[in-house]
Amino acid sequence: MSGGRRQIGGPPKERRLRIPGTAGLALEESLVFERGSPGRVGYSLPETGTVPVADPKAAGLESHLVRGELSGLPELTEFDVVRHFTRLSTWNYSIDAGFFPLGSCTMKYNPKVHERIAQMEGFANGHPYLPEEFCQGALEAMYELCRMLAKISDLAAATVLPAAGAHGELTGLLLIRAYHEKKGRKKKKVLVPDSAHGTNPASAALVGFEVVSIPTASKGVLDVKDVEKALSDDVACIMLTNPNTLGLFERDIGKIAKVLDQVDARLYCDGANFNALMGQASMGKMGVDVSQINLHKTFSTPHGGGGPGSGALVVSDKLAPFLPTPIVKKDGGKFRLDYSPPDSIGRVKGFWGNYGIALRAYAYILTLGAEGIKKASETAIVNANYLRAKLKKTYHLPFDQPCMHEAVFSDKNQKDATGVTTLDIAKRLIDKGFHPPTIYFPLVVPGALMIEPTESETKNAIDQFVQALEEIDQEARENPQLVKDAPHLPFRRRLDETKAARSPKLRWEPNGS
Amino acid sequence: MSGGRRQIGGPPKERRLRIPGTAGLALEESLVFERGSPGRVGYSLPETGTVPVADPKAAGLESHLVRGELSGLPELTEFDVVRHFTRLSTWNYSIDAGFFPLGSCTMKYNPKVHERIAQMEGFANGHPYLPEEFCQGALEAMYELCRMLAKISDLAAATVLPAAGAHGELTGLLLIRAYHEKKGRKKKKVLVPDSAHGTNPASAALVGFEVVSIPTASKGVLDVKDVEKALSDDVACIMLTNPNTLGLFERDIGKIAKVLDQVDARLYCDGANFNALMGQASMGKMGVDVSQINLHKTFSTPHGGGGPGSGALVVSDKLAPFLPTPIVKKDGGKFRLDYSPPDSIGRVKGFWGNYGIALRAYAYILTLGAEGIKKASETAIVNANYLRAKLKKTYHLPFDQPCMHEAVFSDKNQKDATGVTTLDIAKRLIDKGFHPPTIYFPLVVPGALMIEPTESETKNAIDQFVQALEEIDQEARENPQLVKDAPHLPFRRRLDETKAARSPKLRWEPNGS
Amino acid sequence: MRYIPLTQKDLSEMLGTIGVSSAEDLLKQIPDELRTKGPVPIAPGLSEKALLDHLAALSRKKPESLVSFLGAGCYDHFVPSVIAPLVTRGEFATSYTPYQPEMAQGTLQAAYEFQSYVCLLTQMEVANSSMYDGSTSTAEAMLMASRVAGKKTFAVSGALHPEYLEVLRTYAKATGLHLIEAPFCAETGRTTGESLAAAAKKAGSDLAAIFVQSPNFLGVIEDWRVAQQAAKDAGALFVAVVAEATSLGLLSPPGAFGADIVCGEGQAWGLPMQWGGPFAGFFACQMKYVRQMPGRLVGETVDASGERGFVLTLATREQHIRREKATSNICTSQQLCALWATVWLSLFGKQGLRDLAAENLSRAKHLRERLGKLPGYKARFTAPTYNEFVLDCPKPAEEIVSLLSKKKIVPGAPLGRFLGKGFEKSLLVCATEMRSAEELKALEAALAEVRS
Amino acid sequence: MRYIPLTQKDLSEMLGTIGVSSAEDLLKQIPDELRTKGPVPIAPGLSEKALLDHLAALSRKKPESLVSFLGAGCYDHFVPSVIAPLVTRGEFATSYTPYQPEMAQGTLQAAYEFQSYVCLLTQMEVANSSMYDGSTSTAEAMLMASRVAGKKTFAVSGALHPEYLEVLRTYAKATGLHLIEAPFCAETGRTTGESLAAAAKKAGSDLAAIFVQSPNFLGVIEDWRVAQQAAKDAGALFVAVVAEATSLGLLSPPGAFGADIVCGEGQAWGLPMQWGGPFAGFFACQMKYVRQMPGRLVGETVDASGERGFVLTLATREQHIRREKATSNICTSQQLCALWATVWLSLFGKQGLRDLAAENLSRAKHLRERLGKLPGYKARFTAPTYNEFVLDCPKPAEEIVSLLSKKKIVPGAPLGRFLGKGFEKSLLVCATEMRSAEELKALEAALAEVRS
Ligand SMILES: Cc1ncc(COP(=O)(O)O)c(C=O)c1O
Ligand SMILES: Cc1ncc(COP(=O)(O)O)c(C=O)c1O
Repeated sequence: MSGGRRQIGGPPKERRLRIPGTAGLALEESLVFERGSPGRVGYSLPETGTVPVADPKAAGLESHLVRGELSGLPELTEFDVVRHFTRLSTWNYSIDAGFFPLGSCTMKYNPKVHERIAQMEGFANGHPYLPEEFCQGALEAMYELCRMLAKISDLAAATVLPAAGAHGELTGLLLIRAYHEKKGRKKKKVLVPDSAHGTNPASAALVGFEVVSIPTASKGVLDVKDVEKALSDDVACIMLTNPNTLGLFERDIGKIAKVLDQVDARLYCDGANFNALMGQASMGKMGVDVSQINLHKTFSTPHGGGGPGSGALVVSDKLAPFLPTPIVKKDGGKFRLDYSPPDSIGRVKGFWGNYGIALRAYAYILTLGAEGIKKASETAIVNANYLRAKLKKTYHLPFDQPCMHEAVFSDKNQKDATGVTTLDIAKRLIDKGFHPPTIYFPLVVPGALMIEPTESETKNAIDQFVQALEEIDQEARENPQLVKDAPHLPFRRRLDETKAARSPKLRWEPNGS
Repeated sequence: MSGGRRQIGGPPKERRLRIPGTAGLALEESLVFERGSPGRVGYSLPETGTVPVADPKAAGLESHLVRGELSGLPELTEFDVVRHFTRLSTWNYSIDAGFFPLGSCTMKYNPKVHERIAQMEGFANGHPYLPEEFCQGALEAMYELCRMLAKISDLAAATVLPAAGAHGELTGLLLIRAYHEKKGRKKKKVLVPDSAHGTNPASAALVGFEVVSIPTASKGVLDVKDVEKALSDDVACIMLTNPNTLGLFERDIGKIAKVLDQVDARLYCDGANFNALMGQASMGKMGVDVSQINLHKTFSTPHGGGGPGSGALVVSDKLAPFLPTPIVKKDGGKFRLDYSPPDSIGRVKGFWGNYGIALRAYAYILTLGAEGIKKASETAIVNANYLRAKLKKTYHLPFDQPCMHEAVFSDKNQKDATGVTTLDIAKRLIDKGFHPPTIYFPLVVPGALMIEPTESETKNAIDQFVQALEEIDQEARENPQLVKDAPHLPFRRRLDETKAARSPKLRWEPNGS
Repeated sequence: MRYIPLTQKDLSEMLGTIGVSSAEDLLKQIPDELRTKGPVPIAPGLSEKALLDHLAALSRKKPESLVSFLGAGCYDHFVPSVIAPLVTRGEFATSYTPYQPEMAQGTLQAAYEFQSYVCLLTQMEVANSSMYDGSTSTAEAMLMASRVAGKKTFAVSGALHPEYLEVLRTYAKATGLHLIEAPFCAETGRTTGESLAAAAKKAGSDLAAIFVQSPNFLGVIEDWRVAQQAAKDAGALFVAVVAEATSLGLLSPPGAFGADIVCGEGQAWGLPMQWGGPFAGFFACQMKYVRQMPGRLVGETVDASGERGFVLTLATREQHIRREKATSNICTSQQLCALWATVWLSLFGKQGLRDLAAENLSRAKHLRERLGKLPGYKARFTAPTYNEFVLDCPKPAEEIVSLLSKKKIVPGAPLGRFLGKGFEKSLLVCATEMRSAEELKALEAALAEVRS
Repeated sequence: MRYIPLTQKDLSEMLGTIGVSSAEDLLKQIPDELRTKGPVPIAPGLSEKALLDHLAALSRKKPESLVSFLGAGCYDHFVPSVIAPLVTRGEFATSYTPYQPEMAQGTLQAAYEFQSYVCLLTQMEVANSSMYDGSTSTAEAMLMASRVAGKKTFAVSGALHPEYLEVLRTYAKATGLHLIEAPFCAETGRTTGESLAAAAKKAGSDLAAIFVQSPNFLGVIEDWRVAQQAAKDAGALFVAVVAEATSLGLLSPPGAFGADIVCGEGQAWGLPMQWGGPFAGFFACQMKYVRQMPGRLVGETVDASGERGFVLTLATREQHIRREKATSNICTSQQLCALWATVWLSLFGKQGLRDLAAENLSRAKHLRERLGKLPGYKARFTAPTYNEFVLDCPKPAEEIVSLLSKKKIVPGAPLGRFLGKGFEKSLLVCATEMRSAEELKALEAALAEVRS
């Protein structure tokens, strides 16, 4: 097969697979504020003139409250807008375009049918304060989703109100606090392993807990002894990610739950990596009290370049009474929202959460069904282990053992020998046509490359990706500068992040720039 | 403003405007047949198993009529398919992405709302043989569209059955033939100006007419005298493009119609360029008997990379009785299809023509309304003349006079001085981020560059385009090889068309390639 | 106007550059007596909401809850939701015919894939990148066969889709060709060898080709071998017509029986019915005829760097090069519809096409058996069918349709309009994979009910 | 399974490379006692058609013909059809948070544009790239104001959206902050200077900030100058809340009155109501507080060739760098919703925002006057309103709602649930540009009819 002659640096002599990255034409585009011309319009208002246009001042509004000209806003036609955002979009890489193995992000296929469903009139145009009789369809979907999430995790109940994973963490911690308060206790500490995602300590601190860090043991997982060591009456809970951010199953989790029970500390499980567990392991049996499940990861809702997501919570019966409002209930075939359950922590977000996202997850679960759920997690695990087995020949694998849904490598082999770092490798992957993995996380692995292929990817895609990384290793040895100067191909070369932080320019100014 | 540092050949020293073309990352993708793996599925069948699966042989089918394995067909997941076609799409340039001044093609903005309308259930899922009571909405749209097309052209009636411009031409010629036959005549000749689009002589020949070519006079339009010269009793009609393919209004058209009348020859007007006329000139007053109006040009339906289109016909009352079947009628508030009007030429296409395309055109006309129609044609004319006035300083303009919706230049200035040809200029425009104009057409201008900006483009876009052409002129003088080797930036460089034609490979083969 | 960018300021600058004082000056090119005076006599423009409200109201005149058993050349197959977002991407939908291949490799490769799919499914050597629809594709086959054979008469099965026949007649009349109909067998519904031979005989030495469609308009699967033999015996070309393209998933392809040309309609490959269009006509033939083919052809080549790429090729057949000597006048065709079908075919693939066709055959067979047993009703023809069949009813079919309309069931197409005398009580009933077991039962019950 | 590519052949090759004999071997990492035994207790997977049928049935439970006058934080504005095809392009929808800026310039530039729009419309110096929604944005404003001021008590207008207030209470309780409500004036519906001053006084020296929303939950336009003055007098920060973002097209921006923080909900910028989410919260403040801001910030920079480009910046505020010392725990936010709003704002632009706001104000004013004149009904508050207002009815509002439901009219939100005693007969009625003159009349007639 012919091999990407137009790749900077050239293809290796005997390339077995064709790597996607090559050179192409891109189109420049200004800021939207730099486009347009006074008098252009891109909108139409329905039925103007049917009601007399009120002068706001005549309507009783004080003149200092009436706005002057909206200076700085652009004036564009609809076509201007189409072309502007079409061009912008072409500067993005996406799952639809290629392999996107960001570790811990579960970039799986986002079925297009979900977008069609979300655009159905009864979902797109529903108002959360409609009389209950008109909400039956929307509530049924929410109710059923909660029911299925509880079933899949093997816990007692669920809510889909939190807006994202971190919001779910915060909400989960409030449930734990409420649980303790109900028992008249004010516990202060939360145990957080050093491999945890940044949102874990941040969420704990946000709601006023003191964070106690626990080290990752030599096998890459938590040792129940280290938990015991940190335990005291003042511990409200542990926040344990399972599988953890090294892609490993926390084997001691059951034991940890029991140990915690001794001081009535609860087990918060960061469920961002639930894709590896669904259908395979029971959170109930693990002793989990609450876990946020990122619907925008495991349940395939599109990540949208940074949200919206949904940080659904599944909870044990211990914590169920404290779930946030409103709670969807089914009474004699009718669905309703309970706005004031007695022990609830109250409201954590407006209306019904990110309903449109929950809806997509509902559709996804209905499509997968019992078998699909199991097949998805199993495939994700096979894919990750296949990648692990192939790549460890070239890249350093700090914890050399079977993994769950992802594997964490490091730049040790390359850095020592050639000076090429994880950042360089990541940037060079861009030239090869791949999104880089998550880098420099988890912090416990210096120069980490955290790779999660998900079940959506084919063997062939993984083979290509591994080959690309092998080529980069080769390049690092033969021509390290090529790698250090990467990326060469995309619309923009390596961006100066230091400059951005040092003299922040965070907005367009009418008379600036 | 900073200037496209990554353009091959580099930007000129004092670039006034930023030209869009620059280098970017592209992704390779194999043929769909080279993807996939046995056992993968991308489909789901509804309710399988509810009806016993019949063995075709048991169902009485002779075994030689039952197909064996479908060898060669791919097996893919839905995600495979998404990624495949997403990547393919990124290799295309489009109106949504940038300026697309193909002359005679009227590449105007295609409003997105039309796609939403076409997807409405009652339009997407309508079957043409439904009982009339269920067709009322669909027929109303068709009826109203025909009515408005007739009004806008100032003729008697319209049909939207032909599938494209060329199909409209063919149908129009059949009307003319039927008209003459009704009068007991068998006329053999069709007059076609030498500047006509290739479909004109091809359509005439297809239905058995003899094509008589008429030269373009020195002012770029037809001279009534040349028509008179070619006239005889045997002439069935003339096919006159107005505005013609040089972008000029055929001033003598009224006179020509009168001259033709002397032998009862009819006036076919190729209305592909109707965008320049709508709301400005009356086909009725011109004496037009029939004209195809490419809805996929003037009325903004997306061109789709080569169709589907719709070659609606507008006709005078002389030709109306011969229109093809079915004909939409309104009787006492109810709409119906007439399948057997007595003098009809019969059917030219299955069902109701390209209904979905006609529907989009209907929506477009409703949106523009009386004022919008006029404003669109006027703006198209201003844009073309502005481009003409600016560009003629650098490029040779064979007919130097005000134009209608497009202007035709040539490579004379460049070719003589530098050897750089129209083809080279076109290819170099790709590097600058623009779609090239129509080239080497019309044939009456050697090395033609036929440029139609349409009303959708802004002054700024035209300024950028003119500047790009000026830069190319400069490059041709300073570094002609740079232009001759263009394009440099897109995913594929200049393609070998000779090889393709000499040893045609027109399909993928299971065991070939 | 939200689609037009010209502002007052731009306008005056631009007029200055042009050297005129108003846009009206530019319009002086048009003789005054030809100008449109005053406003165009249509309504003022609508806001987008008013537009959507109006069109939604029209759309709703077809009740969403209709259960339809219509087929007859336009089939209700499941359309996976993933297709529309891909095909309507601006890159595909808002590009032109790929005259500049370096900027259109997406369209070109997809067209090449469509050509390849058509070849694989029909088992033919070459296919073009789309035709207007099945009817015009069949007409182009007639024109091409006439060119290839140098003859002017055609023996055409009477079980061709009546609208295809009408289009053939229109084109034949215009081009001086002659059609001789070979009637189908009143018992089996097939076009027999005898019938074809008799028609061929009538044509005599001017016979260019024989046209047979399978499944034919009656839903009956024809025997390609019979058509092949008849053509061979008569020394004519064999043109096979396929109006229900999903049938190729289960039925032997005409290419396996020596067809010279295979033409037809690709709508069944997942294109929404859209009141009958736009669809994707297809056209395939043997390689030796390639230079006589109508329509656009995409071929493989290499670029200046030696990379594989695709271009429009063999353009010397076409109108823009050959003008009056072209093989066809086609320019704009149905590329986006062909792309739609290509995506659909890629989703279904090898196994899906098979499964889908089996499901269609099974549902229609089941329904045919059930309805045929209803008192007063009878399946009219005996030969095997694919996904539709002719049902004779105890009452005029038009009457049955209007009775069932009240229940929002459309039981099929009344055949009187198409086939005339003797078919006034016949319905053409189609059951694709879309008709659920429940709906099949509902039809059965409704037909039983209206019997009396 | 149409989403999962693994085939038997691939699987066995891959297991071979891994060096295990079955996938089950890999699952041995999980202690046996924690495994899910047997199938997951949910239904088997659905075909796409069955899925669509099911969800369409649920969707239809909300009648399409409903005419609703609900607002109250979730507004029915016209959504131009052009937005969805742009925003749902895979490039935008299926990309991740832009951690690799060279592959995400599209998302980044659009986010920068969103930040700029928020700044322009609120007249603030800096804005982030989105928050979960208006309620959590307001809660984050409280947390930030506490950090900036080093204090823990807040004077909050009682006319804030009740759900925002609830979220504030949840967060305040968790973080040890205190809220003091400043009641609105029973006559005008505004939060008076006296009321704010009284609340501030209660807080004493621990007062961190004053929160006022305009238009407030009663639809009433507050006087920013009063809030500004109250904050100044109390030495507190001034936090302005905007829940109906289109109002900024006509109303003076809080930034013009020295607001320290402006937070709110961008749903009104063209986001579909979607039963209340996902929406686009926004958050703006003065530049001097930038390092205390929550959420993601996009900044301009240059690439290695000197070209302008955009990156996520000032990440040292964030959880992934600062962990427990971060300014907020936000990671995934609502980027695609912010993009949606950005496209909407670009379509409407300078003139459109103005016209739209004028139309909203006018329709609601007209309706308020008409309904206020109906016997038994009365507009409750006297201060000027934007696009909604409180209407006192002759009967319990819940009863009116259920009577009008039969006519498929939803006259507004009954306020008893939100504001308690004294509001049982009050409706919050909203009339955006979407409510036609005919619909306004229908509401008037229906209300008149149910009076008795
Ligand atoms: C392990 C882990 N926990 C928590 C989160 C936070 O989820 P979100 O980004 O939805 O707030 C993430 C996501 O990046 C994660 O990977
Ligand atoms: C002047 C002219 N006539 C006729 C046609 C043929 O129209 P169509 O491509 O729709 O068949 C074209 C389109 O290219 C044209 O430009």
